[in-house]
Amino acid sequence: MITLLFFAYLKDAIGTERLDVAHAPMTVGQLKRQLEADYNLDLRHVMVAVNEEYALEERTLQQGDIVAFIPPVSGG
Amino acid sequence: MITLLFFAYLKDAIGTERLDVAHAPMTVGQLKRQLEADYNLDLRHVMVAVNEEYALEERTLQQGDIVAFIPPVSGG
Amino acid sequence: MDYERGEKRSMSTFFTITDQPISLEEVVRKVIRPEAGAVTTFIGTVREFTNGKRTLFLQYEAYVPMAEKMLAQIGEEISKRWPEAKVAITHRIGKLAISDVAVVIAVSTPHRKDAYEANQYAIERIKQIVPIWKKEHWEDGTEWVGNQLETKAYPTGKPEGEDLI
Amino acid sequence: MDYERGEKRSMSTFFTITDQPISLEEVVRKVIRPEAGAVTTFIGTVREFTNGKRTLFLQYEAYVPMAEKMLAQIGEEISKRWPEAKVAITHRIGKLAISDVAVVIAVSTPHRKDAYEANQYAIERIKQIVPIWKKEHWEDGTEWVGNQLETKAYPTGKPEGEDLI
Repeated sequence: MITLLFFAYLKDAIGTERLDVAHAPMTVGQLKRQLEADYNLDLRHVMVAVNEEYALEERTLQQGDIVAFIPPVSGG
Repeated sequence: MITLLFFAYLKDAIGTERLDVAHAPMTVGQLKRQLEADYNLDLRHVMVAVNEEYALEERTLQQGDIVAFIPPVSGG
Repeated sequence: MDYERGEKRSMSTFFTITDQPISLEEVVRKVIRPEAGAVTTFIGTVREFTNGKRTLFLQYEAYVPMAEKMLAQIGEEISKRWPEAKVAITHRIGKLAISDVAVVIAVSTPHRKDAYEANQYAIERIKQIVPIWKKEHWEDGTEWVGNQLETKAYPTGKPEGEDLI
Repeated sequence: MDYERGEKRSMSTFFTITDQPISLEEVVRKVIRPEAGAVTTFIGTVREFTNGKRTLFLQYEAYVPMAEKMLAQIGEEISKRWPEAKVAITHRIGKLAISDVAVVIAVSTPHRKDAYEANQYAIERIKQIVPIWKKEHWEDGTEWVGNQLETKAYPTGKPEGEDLI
């Protein structure tokens, strides 16, 4: 299982802050494309963290990974 | 009467924080020269304030003036 | 002495996300030490007007465990560039009213120039990499702020419509 | 609201010399206001070691009325260069122990860059024009510090000899 986390406007767009998926595509990039298609979203400016560290699109996902979708941040 | 105020190491050097003098030389610069001679001091790096405002050496002194001798400051 | 005590604490007390009001004195106390003559702080408060538009209050949200890790990473980056600097950062989340303190960054250094530079570095990095988001609540709607420059709200596409009146 | 209240105060509450411990929160509160999203502070603390020499404590002395005037003048200089900035400065005098707070400068601005720049300007100017002096008390003597760079003690000539051991 892979856990997907959504924040800020993405949480509103997806309609939940968390999705547990049994099977996920191979890479971060492929997962983004799939979500864009499923939810009609543009994730080009959304960064992804795997297990609390920023990950590149090429990163291969593994069972147990926590994948967080990070919209442009606005802290401070 | 003119009041002279001394601070920091100058207060130690002169031996008092305040001198009231009946007559003072015409200008700030002349007063500095006189103090240098009387107390064997070097006042080249000492600024002078007249009535709480920095004054130039040419400034003419008047009865009632408060003349403060300001060694290089070290606040902060 | 404060320094000794500080070093024994876990990093998380120096780089913290909280849902409680931030004590400025407490954050500053973490970095004061005998070797340091200069402490700078940055205090980010909730501004009432942004580009002429009035904010009623803000809602901050964070990916808390990662946000604390990223704050600690900023601390490490600062240690590399300013080896003598000591840093503490606390960021608040939840609902904040006008003039409430959202973030406090405290940096102590032996000399003051470094304290300013390292502090400014910290706030710039927070606005780049720390997963915290703010939602503006205006008189006529709400919006997640989505870029660091605060010049425009992030385009959310079609969802979130229910929030915009 | 803080701002409104602030404007009615005399300038002297914004630019103060005190012989009491400084409350950081109190100085910061003077500049927090709805229009300002950024507050920077500079906190000058007593450092234990200067160029390898150990300080036991410091004694600060000021020409108080003029020092407060000069602090207010620095505030005016800042208002000219950074019209949206609001400044408060408190400097402590008397005997200060290691890590005690000697000075707090708080600057609020709508945008953070100005808050850093104006704050740094304030401390530089304090070290140039405000009649405050510190006397170092070391293990083996005392000395009035006499230049802004803190690189060497001011040569006092032959007087003050009784203080040097």
